[in-house]
Amino acid sequence: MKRLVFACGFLVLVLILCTAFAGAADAPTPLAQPGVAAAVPAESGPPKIDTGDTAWVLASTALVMLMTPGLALFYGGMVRRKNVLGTIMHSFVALGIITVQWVLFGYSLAFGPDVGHFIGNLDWIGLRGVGLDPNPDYAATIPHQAYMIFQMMFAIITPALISGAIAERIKFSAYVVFMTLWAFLVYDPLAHWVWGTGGWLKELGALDFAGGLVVHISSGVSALACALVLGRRKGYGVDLLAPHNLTLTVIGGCLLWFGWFGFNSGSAVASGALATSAFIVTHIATGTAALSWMLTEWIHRGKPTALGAVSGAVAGLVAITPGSGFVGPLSSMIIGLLAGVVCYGAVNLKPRFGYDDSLDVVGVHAVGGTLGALLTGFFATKLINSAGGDGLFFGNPSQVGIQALSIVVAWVYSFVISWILLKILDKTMGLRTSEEDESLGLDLSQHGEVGYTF
Amino acid sequence: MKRLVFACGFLVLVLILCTAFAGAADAPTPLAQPGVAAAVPAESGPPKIDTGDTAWVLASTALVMLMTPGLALFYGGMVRRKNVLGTIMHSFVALGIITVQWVLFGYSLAFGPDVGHFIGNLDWIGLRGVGLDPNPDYAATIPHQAYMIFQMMFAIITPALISGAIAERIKFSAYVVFMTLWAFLVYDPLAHWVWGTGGWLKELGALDFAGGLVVHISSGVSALACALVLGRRKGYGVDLLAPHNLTLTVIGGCLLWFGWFGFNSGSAVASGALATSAFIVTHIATGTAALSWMLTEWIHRGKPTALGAVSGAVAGLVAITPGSGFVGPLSSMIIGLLAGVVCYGAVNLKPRFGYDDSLDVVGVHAVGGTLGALLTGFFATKLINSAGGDGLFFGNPSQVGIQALSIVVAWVYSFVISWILLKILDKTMGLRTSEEDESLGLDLSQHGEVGYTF
Amino acid sequence: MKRLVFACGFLVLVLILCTAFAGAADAPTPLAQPGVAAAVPAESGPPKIDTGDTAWVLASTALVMLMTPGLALFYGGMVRRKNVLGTIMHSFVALGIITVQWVLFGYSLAFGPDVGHFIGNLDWIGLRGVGLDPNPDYAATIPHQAYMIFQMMFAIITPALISGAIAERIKFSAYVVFMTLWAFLVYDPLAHWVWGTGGWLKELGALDFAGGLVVHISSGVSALACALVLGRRKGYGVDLLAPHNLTLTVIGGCLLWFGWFGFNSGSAVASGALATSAFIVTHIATGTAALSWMLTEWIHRGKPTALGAVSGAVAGLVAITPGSGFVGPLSSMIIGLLAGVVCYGAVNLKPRFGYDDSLDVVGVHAVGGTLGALLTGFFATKLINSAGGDGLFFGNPSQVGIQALSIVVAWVYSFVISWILLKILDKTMGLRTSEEDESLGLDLSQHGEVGYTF
Amino acid sequence: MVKIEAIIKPFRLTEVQEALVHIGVQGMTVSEVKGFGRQKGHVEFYRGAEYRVDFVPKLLLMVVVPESLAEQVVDTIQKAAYTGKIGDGKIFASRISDVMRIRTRETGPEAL
Amino acid sequence: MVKIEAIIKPFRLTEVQEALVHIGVQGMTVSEVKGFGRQKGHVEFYRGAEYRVDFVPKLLLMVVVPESLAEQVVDTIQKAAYTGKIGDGKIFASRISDVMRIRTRETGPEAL
Amino acid sequence: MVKIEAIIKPFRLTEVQEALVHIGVQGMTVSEVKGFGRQKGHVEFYRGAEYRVDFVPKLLLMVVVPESLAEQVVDTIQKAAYTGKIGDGKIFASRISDVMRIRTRETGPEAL
Ligand SMILES: Nc1ncnc2c1ncn2[C@@H]1O[C@H](COP(=O)(O)OP(=O)(O)O)[C@@H](O)[C@H]1O
Ligand SMILES: Nc1ncnc2c1ncn2[C@@H]1O[C@H](COP(=O)(O)OP(=O)(O)O)[C@@H](O)[C@H]1O
Ligand SMILES: Nc1ncnc2c1ncn2[C@@H]1O[C@H](COP(=O)(O)OP(=O)(O)O)[C@@H](O)[C@H]1O
Repeated sequence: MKRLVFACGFLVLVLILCTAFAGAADAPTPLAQPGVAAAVPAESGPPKIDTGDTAWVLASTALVMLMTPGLALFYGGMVRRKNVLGTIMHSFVALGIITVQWVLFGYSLAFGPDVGHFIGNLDWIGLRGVGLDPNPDYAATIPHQAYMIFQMMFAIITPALISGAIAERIKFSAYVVFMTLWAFLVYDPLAHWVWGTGGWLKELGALDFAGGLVVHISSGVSALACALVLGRRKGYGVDLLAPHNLTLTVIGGCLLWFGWFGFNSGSAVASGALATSAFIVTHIATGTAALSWMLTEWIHRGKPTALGAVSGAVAGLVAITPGSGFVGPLSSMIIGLLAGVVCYGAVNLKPRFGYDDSLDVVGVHAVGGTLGALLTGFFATKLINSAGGDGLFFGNPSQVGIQALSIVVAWVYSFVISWILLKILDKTMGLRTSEEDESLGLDLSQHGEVGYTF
Repeated sequence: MKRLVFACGFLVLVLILCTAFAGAADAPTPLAQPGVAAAVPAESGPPKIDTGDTAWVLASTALVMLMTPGLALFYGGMVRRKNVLGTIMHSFVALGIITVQWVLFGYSLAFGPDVGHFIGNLDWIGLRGVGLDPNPDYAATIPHQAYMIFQMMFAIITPALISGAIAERIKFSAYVVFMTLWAFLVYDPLAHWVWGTGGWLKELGALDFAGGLVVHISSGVSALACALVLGRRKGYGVDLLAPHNLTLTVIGGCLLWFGWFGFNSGSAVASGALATSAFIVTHIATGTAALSWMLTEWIHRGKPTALGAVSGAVAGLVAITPGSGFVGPLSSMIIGLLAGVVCYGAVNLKPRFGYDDSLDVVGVHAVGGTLGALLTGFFATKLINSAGGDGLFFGNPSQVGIQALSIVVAWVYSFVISWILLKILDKTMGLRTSEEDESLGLDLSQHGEVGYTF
Repeated sequence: MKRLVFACGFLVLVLILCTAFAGAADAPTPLAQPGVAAAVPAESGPPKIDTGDTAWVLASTALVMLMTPGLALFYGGMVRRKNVLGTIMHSFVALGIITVQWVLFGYSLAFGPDVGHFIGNLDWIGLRGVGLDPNPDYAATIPHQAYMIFQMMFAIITPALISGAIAERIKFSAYVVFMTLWAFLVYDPLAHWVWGTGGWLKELGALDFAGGLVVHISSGVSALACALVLGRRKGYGVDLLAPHNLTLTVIGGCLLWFGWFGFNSGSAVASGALATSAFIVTHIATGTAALSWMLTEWIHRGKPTALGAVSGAVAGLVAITPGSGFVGPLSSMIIGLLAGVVCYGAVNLKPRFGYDDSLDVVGVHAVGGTLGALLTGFFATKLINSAGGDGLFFGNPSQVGIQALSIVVAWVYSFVISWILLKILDKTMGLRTSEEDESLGLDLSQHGEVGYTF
Repeated sequence: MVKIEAIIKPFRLTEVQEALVHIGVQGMTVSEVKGFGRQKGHVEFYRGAEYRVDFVPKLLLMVVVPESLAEQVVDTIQKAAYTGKIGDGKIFASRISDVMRIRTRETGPEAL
Repeated sequence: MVKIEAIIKPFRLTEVQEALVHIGVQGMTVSEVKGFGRQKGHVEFYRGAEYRVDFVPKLLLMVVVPESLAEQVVDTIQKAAYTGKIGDGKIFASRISDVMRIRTRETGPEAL
Repeated sequence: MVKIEAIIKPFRLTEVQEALVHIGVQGMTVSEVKGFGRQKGHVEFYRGAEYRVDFVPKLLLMVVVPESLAEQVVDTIQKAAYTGKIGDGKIFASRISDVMRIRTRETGPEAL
């Protein structure tokens, strides 16, 4: 306990120093006018596809696609051996379900022509009208379909993230239904509010470059609802519920890191200065957070773990996501530093609350996403992205308020809808496997196969 | 059985509905003139390298390279523990052998100046004359060497695909010889016919954007020959020949999916609209096929498996490959839907035929490739690729005939040559390991090492 | 023994033949003027960011990032089960430590304004002045920050490479301190000499496209110092110190190969002809080296191993690195061929010397890097890169001298500094774990966790 | 001395171990085994193939105790391993003629 | 009762199990072991290093049966496990003094 | 004949095996087990959770030898497995009533 206090005190100090430094140092960075501005060529005429921009967005899309399998492995390694395939399936199936949902309805609901600032209409269902010419509302220099598929990958990984909270005990059929409905009811509206043309949070000025609100808060908070509604795993607090294969978790974690370059930097939907800036802050925050989680753990428990270092990296990735197109390198270092410490703390406090968020989706994604979205309100600067906004440290305190408001909105909306949805499913089809199936493991009981036959 | 019939009936229905929809929906997609047309700049003068196009082709090449290790893991996980390294080597060694073969001879034979519409000549052996200026015959905006190396990766993975049929029982030395000769006798000619300037199938108008004929039918059908000539594994039908490590298979399957974006989208040999279109149909077909295999299995057997979902994804990737540069998003969804069902069916019928195609190369690649090549004849449209062709649903029924003919040609040619080659090798050096070596496992008997020392 | 002699004899023969061929064949390759020349647009005015170039450099950066986790797995699979996480951490922690070090100090020391041809000054600490406009000294068409982060990935993987020599016995705390100091004392100066504007080896004309001296010799030679200072593992030469999970090693090795495309081709810091050339020679050398190691082993020991094939690939990647932007495809084939044979030999001679370089960093990186740096002096040609130089086979024998000199400098400098550093750490904090901790394994003793709970 | 070998369901180990420690047993050895018996196995699917797996995972517990304690140990294991469902396992007892502690060369009951 | 322990080649398990079931044995327990004996091991190579591995994978089958059945069981195992090549394994028989079925507390032969 | 079962520390296997071969033992069987005893286990951390693991990895060596050799074998194992630290393990000896070599149907000592 003493150690924890010490650690925290130490870090607050570091924070203060860094903050001062950051304000000073990031400012003079010589900057072109990158971002959306740069993406719209000065010359008039119809928007033209840029091969470099398209190359980067396609590469980014492939990278983001890889994150979902990465997540499957990251989570898969952390459960017990008998649940490894079931857990992998929780992520993998999103690649099937959401791909179809997105093409048929999701993209239209999230990004289609606005209805009352709340949702997209159905003009674009089945990708009608979503062609190969650019849609300058979203990205002026790449085919509209490229933007659509890039966004699809976000829609895929988000519900998969939730699955860490329901690991080792959910019925596969219930999970599939939950995911499908969740995409319609939570993800698509939220994405519209924040990113869709006409979305009300966007118009309010909420800054969420690559998905702190839309991806991490939505999934992390829904995970909380899941953990509460589902209840704890059999043997929680008694048996050894240790990860069965941390090498798998490391592989998955690294694919996440790798893919996240596409997630954040690709969110510039163009190559060039803004993509570069998002890329470097992503990496800096991540490396720093891996280190800071590891060091906090070292101080607090006496040993730095590999799982901790990888978890720290993920926490850093989560925390930098909302601000990745708005903050400078030293700011990102501070965000990473805090992400490692704060998420470590959150994960360690979990046992006090008693819910079984098996793979710490709340501690990492809800907390990390909230932290990142909030810090964006402090560290954002138009020097990095003229189409973005300034944060408190760059003279605009109101941004903190806007960020806080959108965080609250995202929390409340995600929690309430998820909770209702889960309750209904629980009453109707039942969420949990039978006790027997749970102790047999998801692999055999839900899928009729085993991970390893050594 | 009843369930199977039901499942099929249901899917035929879905198909019909979708088809109608697809014809209607994909058409109005607003389209630039992408593809080859776009790749040749209007201004005259020598062709100029485009940095964006080159970036995408290089990235794609790296992605396709990764597919071969991906395949190694995909297959490696499905065999028994004692054969894991041997099986990995079957793919990995292709990276060595075919790299050398391609540089010294293969590229010249496949893409070099035409000899009688049948084969390339030897002008380009050792890459003589294959320089850094573009070769407008193949790709006008990237260095000729970039095209060469992109194509090399296809030549590498194709023979590796075959190895699934001979798993757990082939002599490594025989395999190495087989692969080398197969590259000369089957792959290089076939690639020339379909893709080489002057190739007779190309001139006939066969559509094969990224290798349904050249890659999947050739390997899948050769795999059939292998399974027939080699005979079954010891213990087939008696022992538990279950996959030893499905997490490895999942990792491999996901790397395949990831890499396949390069395979199909990179086949535009440029960045931009056509690459984008190929990218999205690839993803849509794959996600849909993963889902449809899983659902068919769920209906048919009562449980959806992880191996099934991943296999479905691979089936979808295979099936969309030939049409990836020619069809629209909803068409690709139908192709994926069918791929999942049809390949699932094919794999389930295997036991009736009695040959031991250990890892289902025939059911996935021969069947999936054939399905895809045929459906290209239905769904292709010049709205997507003006340099391509129209299929039956877009008013050109003759394309189906051309596709059917090229499929037959690819089947017959691959089967006959492979079968003769295998018979000769069997008589001379012997194809199979001794019984003792087979029961010891390939890892120890062929390579003197073991996969795991837990 | 006889076999070894035979094998070597045979290869010398092959070499001579190939050399003749290479000189003849690579020359007439039709060539634009690629490379740095092409990167500086003819028109005057401030340097402009090229989207294609930036896309390729960002993609390359992501690829190089992935190499460090790849290395973690590559090494992790080769140790005993009880050390797998500890070994993974040796690489992974570099992503944290060096990221922070590089942003705060490293980049400035290595690439900042020159001080006496020896080191960069502190102008750029905390990335002050490292903005989004291009820095034409290093890369005229991409944001300066893109160049900075690309270089960061090199600084990260280099110290991680060393960890193969100290596997299974180093104290984590000592390792962390060593890595941090090594970055300041060895990597940053060496990078400045070879790549920094004003660096003395650069001005001397040393050719090191992607890091034969800076990355592989520096790490490989420091690894030698580590092995000598640390002493052998308990049980060395007695117990079965066999790899515990070669599938992990294969995964890692393949990620290395994949990522290395970014390492070498990205070192063109632009897309286009030079990047393409570097890409293809990288692949050709690697495939050839995988094959040549495997064949040498087959001849020498009677069996080709998977570990051998993957090791050969890594040896090839190492050897082509320094010359990757300077040599042609056939030359790269010869470099690969030699790399496989020579590194195989080096690894096999290790037991004679008695030091325990556990995972063969010396045999692969020091020897392979030296071989590659030397051969660059033979095979380099301005036909490939007008901004490079000609080697002996292209009429400039003095290049061999320059290369030899820089090799000696890199060896001596790396060895001496590392050795002193290690000795000091050994005396002060102690380098090795206790005997008990070593036999318990690093995972439990240093990190309090285990890799697998099967 | 008596060697007691108990085949139990894996998830009962903690209970059994604690119960044994509670009655004074100081050591035991466990191995992972596969059991065949009345308890049914399961079916696995891999693409087209369907496999019946008859063996189910069990733990084999081995405890050597002085004659005097044997009955109580059997009783304790039975109680702690009991779930009432098929497959709970068996307990076998057999005679051990000699014991030696490697560290001390002690023999007989004090070696346990 | 008699405990029969048989060390067999792994790939003979199915035959042995079926043969035992055929003569009325209702339960058995199997563990994976490594055997050292006349059968040679193998050599493994890892880069420069060469390791002799003397232990070969075997299965250890344990079946407890009433005295009356013991001989037949030994005979059945021997026949089913037989390949005629070195390393076929051994069968050991020893006395068990007590058996208990955990689920029912039955003891003696009916507990098997 | 006598069955000698020894629980030893894993890293002593080579020594024990060599020592046994040296005194003429021709076969043995080894399995990986987990031991609970005086030797403490360890603690593992996984994010917020802390687990005490009481079982430590051990090897269980089984050697069946003729009565005459039993004492020497026990002695040899003890010497070779000895490190002097807690957790060195135990050696148990018990009687075997019958042995059969599967390959030859030989029984008794010559079957070993
Ligand atoms: N005759 C036997 N010899 C050895 N082990 C046995 C025997 N019978 C049962 N077992 C072991 O006991 C376990 C439980 O037996 P089973 O018949 O499934 O249920 P129950 O213990 O309830 O009768 C089996 O899985 C097997 O490991
Ligand atoms: N004395 C022994 N005690 C215990 N196990 C033995 C003994 N001798 C042999 N074994 C086991 O029996 C197996 C087969 O013995 P081996 O000597 O290789 O062939 P065979 O059974 O044909 O004589 C060995 O691998 C080992 O597991
Ligand atoms: N009564 C027992 N029955 C069976 N195995 C035992 C018994 N006591 C100890 N063991 C085994 O012996 C090992 C060593 O015992 P331990 O008490 O730790 O140290 P020591 O052998 O030095 O007394 C244990 O890990 C366990 O496997």
